[in-house]
Amino acid sequence: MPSSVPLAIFLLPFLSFVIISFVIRPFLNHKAQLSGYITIAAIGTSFALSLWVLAEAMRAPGHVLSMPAYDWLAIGDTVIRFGVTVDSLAAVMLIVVTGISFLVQVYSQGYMHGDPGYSRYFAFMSLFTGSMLGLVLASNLLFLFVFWEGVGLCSYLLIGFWFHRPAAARAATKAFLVTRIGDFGFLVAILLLYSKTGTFDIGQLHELALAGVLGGTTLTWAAIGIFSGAIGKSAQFPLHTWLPDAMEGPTPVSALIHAATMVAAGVYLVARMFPMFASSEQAITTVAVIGGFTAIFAATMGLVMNDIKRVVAYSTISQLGYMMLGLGVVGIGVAKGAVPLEVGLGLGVAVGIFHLFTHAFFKALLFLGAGSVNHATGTFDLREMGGLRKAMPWTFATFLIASISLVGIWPLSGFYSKEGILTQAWDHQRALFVLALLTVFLTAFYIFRVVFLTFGGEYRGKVHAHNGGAHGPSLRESPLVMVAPMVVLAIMAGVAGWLPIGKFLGAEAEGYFHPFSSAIAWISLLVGGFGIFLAYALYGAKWISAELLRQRFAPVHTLFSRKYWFDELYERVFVFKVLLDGVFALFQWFDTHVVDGLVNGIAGGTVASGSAIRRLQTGQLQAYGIAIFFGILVIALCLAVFS
Amino acid sequence: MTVGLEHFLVLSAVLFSIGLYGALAKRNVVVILICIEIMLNAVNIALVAFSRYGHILTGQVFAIFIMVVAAAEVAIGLAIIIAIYRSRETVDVEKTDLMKW
Amino acid sequence: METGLTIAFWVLAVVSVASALAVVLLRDVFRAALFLVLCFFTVAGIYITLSADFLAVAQILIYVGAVAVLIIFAIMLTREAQRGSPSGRFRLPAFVLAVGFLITMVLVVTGTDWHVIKGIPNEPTTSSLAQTLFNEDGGYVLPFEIAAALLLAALIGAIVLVREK
Amino acid sequence: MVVLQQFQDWLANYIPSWLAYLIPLFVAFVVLTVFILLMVMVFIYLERRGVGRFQIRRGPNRAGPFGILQPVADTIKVLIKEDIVPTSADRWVHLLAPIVVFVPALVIFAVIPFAPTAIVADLNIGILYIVAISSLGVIGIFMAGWGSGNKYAAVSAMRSVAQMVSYEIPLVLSIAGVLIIAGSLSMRAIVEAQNVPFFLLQPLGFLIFFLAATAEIQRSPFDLAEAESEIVAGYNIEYSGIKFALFYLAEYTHAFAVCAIVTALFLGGWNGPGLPSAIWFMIRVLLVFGVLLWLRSTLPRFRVDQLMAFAWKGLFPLAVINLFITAGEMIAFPEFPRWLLFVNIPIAAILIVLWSGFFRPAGEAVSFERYGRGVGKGLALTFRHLFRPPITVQYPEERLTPAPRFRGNMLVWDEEACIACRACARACPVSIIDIETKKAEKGLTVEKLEIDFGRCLFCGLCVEACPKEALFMSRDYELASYKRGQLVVTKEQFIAAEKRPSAYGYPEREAEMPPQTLLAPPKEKS
Repeated sequence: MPSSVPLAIFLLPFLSFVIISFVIRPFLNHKAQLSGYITIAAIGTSFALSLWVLAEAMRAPGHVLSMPAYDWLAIGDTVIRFGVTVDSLAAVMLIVVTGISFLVQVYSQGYMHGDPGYSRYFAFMSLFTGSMLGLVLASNLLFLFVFWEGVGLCSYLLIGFWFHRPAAARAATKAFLVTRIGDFGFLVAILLLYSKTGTFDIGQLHELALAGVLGGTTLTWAAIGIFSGAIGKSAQFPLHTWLPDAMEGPTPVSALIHAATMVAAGVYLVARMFPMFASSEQAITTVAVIGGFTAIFAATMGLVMNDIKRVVAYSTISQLGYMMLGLGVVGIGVAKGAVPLEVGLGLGVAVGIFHLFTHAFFKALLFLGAGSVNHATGTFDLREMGGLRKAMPWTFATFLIASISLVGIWPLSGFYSKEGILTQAWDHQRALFVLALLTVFLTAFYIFRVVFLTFGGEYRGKVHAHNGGAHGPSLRESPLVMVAPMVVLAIMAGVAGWLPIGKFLGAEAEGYFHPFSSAIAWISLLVGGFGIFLAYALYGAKWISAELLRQRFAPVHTLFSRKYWFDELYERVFVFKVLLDGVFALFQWFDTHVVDGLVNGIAGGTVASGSAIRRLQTGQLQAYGIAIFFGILVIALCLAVFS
Repeated sequence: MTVGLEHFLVLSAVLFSIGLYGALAKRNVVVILICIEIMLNAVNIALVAFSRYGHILTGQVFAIFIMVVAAAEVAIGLAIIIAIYRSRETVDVEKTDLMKW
Repeated sequence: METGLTIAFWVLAVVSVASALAVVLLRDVFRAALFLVLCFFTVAGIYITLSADFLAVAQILIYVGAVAVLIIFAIMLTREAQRGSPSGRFRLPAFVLAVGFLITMVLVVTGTDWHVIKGIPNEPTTSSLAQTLFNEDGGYVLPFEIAAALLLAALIGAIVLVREK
Repeated sequence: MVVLQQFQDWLANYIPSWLAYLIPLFVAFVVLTVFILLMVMVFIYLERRGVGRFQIRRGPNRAGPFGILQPVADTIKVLIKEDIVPTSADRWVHLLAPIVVFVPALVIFAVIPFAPTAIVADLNIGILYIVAISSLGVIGIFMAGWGSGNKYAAVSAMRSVAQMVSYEIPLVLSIAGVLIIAGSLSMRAIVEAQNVPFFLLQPLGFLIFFLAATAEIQRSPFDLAEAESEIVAGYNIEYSGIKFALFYLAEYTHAFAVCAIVTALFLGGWNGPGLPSAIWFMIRVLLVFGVLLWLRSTLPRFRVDQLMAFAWKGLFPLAVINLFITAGEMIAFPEFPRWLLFVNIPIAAILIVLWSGFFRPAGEAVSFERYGRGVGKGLALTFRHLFRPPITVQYPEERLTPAPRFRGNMLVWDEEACIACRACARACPVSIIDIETKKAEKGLTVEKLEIDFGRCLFCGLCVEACPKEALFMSRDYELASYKRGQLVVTKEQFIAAEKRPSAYGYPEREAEMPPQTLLAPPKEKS
């Protein structure tokens, strides 16, 4: 395989961005549909190339393809090289990113049809996908960070795509700022690593970490710093607050963010740096604990949300927690020595990323389904839906498959990946296993609550079937461009678990990805089934009044529905009290008195001296000429006298 | 008395000084520009004289470049003068003194 | 031949200095410009006595044919010729300065021991000048191109400045 | 020039070397000047006769056989005219201007190679010298325009200077093509380089040079500076006498110079079999001048904006393209083989056709119908005229017979038929007929008749009013006198006058009239 192929994979979307931005938008804006086609062509080609890369990586020994690196920047003796890493992890991520992105772009053709910012949308989408692909392929922390920030920027642009809506603008800013807090830790960690090792190269860093050269507190802090970046990007507790608000963007954007690009970046980062994490027990324990806690924490909030996209969003946070948990528990095993290093490194990545892989399909599907529902009803509010299974059979079927897969019911894909995490948690950290199991129950409950409220029962909304014609929502199945990607995703969500992805990723250990190898699978199924049953009891058959339940547990419900008051905590306490009244007030005092005083003093002095000297500027050209030549004469005389 | 390098240099100096006086003392901008041209010519004489008595052509090359720059300077200078004349109806340097404090 | 050159030099020198003085001292701007033409012309003659034939022709072509014409155009367009060109308020300092410059330069010129190579340099200079300008290694090709760009810029700039809105 | 060199060497034995150098030069200058002035006279004669022939006129033919002494007569006339200096003129500038115009035109000839040995100074920068010197004339025109203290003169000077400066650029650029091929600036080397005349190798350059040079010397159709209808006569409006003669001379000297330069640069100079080289050169010069005459007598004058547009948008870009093409060909074929003429001529044709597409002289696209065929037809017509007998008559020996109903300049009065009714005097709208009558045996007779033809309208109302056939319009058309008073014709003069009545007012008499003679024979209807 030529070495240009991986480069082409991530450069094609950039090219598409450039073409749309600099050719289509300025000159061919009346043919906006071109930008959609260009984006689809670019990402489709990237997808095809990714398949090629995957095939090559499967054949290669150790699933690693060596790629040349190019000198990018030389500062003194330091040469920063730009290279790509193509190993099993990158190959799988490429498939996920390009595949999901491709389907989302196809879906967007329908969803964004007629939007005035059509070209802009696809330009950003191209940039978004390209940045994510660059992030996946980068072999060097510096470039990874560049693309990391690129992803952050695009998420800002896309969440705030409808920037004329105040809510969207606020959500975009919030997403940008919150993730920036994590990125700060990441940047500090990169600089820390560079100052200690003198390299940005990920491979070298891993070798140094595994060899013990890089260790102790430095390694722990560096790993935690990197993890803080991942916390921000992957919306882990306590920086999870931006993700639900990010629903303000167009739904396909949410699908892309949640399934393939933005939030996956955090998990990918931990997986990419896994050998480093596994070398520090404190760091990996942090990962596992935060992951586990986030999983259940987000799930509880998902229970009570009335907005279909928000439920799915909290589900994403929860599932991301799962992935972190999967990475973390294997890492704990490795750090404690319970799992041999050479097995553990592959296993950790396999557990985490396999779930990311399967999750990508069903989560994208859930969002596209939600978008499809919105397309028909014009709302995301669960209370105004119901009975849509008749109007939208395809959407219903695919959404159902995604939900079952999310819960982890055999034989759908979620089952396989989730079982791996649960098994590892049982093996290495029992307490976290309990949390995870509880989360399974909660997951089953909240997602089927959505299913029953949306598709079951009678329609409660205001939109009538076939009322709107071409414009406005009407209770109809979405167009083919929207349904077709959903069907494809549904198939993938069904069968993704059967693919030997885990093995390919490095879970070589015997007996691991065999379903039902222990009782845990049965327990998980049982718990999940109970959750579904409960949801049916409350919302499907209505044996128990949900309203009664809510009143009985009013404080808890309030707690959940107000999202544990985290937004208020951050806003009221942190932002207003600590920052505005404390630190910033101090800064302001310093600014007004010391800095401004200095500046004003200098300015005042300049003004005073200027007003004194300005009399010399007569505006008389010849006066200046005389001064110039007089100066020359004086210089010449000085030369004559002193030499 | 044969003519030597000094003669040409002194001639150059005289022309330069005349041009300098004119450039600093005259009030009409066009005349000032004319005087600057005289100064440039004086410099060219010196350069060509050096070229002649040093048997090296670099002086002439420089003179050519000075001519080119002088041509450009005159074109722009006169354009500016005409632009000023259009807006202020004068070409007197002592009256065009807006560029002060 | 030598005598001829000497006579030519003195004639040209006197005429050029006289015409330069006339430029500076005359009040009639148009006549000043005509004396400028004369000055340019004599300078071209001085170039010939300096064996710079190409430069002499270039001097006439550029200064007389272009610069002087432009200046006369400007004089006609500004219609200030009748008002003349009186001396300004800096007449005295300018005079002192010019005389100071003259004395300094003459002292320097006469006080320096110049290294003069005997003999008359090769004529014609056209082709050797061209070779100096454009020789393969380290000629003046880049300055030449820059000068061309400068001329173009000046041309466009002048048009833009003077064009009626 | 070998002769010059020998003369100088010989003189150097007797007098100081610098004098020995200058005196032969001076002699050569005088000889050359005389020759040029003679040639200019020839040119003036040719121009006057030639343009006449192109226009089927006779041209000057009275001073000497075929009028060849006409230039001499002109010269004498202009020399003895009064020299007028306007009061508003700047006297010195006014005086010097014709000299500044004339001298450069003269000194151009220092480097013109009339023959291999007949060059006053074969400067190695010859062509550059010509370009430089010819740019001096501009100053003279400025001086004339400004120094005359006349608005028309100033406007004309501005016009012609703008024109000359503009056309100098394509001129020099088209010369550059020749210089690339010849590889030298020396006029002699350029002529010697022409195995094939350069107008074949440089067809586009030749055309550009020819047109630009025509504009440089301000000949028709580029003679805006002296557009009589607009600015009276140009920058020399305030000149008369010998100063005007100098301008006039300078004009023809310039024309001669341009013809010589075209000959030297493009037409192969003195090269030619049989005849002496100088003769060959002069033949070519006269041919080029003939073409100038031909153009002058055919084409109308440019409008001022068209003139500038033609220089900057038409000739200048083409000259640049021509320079590029020539330089490229020189790089590709350093020998510049002859067969390139078969490349360059089509290239020139294509470029001209293509470029004319960008050019909108009168606000509309250039059409072949008007600017190709139209101009061609015009040129062909004037060329045919050259071989036709002149249609003008040798007046006053020959005269034209006017139309039968011609209303001539003097009335014919038949005193026998007149009944002194005074109807004519009453009919006259301007009351110029002064008639007094007295009683006779039968009716009335005319006592006094005076008609002031200085005020006559030639309306013919008096003839129409006459009840008898006593008053006729005349067939004469000469009405000139030294005093206005002589135009008042009295009764006696009427009686004494030769009676050549016209048929105006008497249709029945038309048949008796001699047939009208026409300048141009009527077109035969086919």
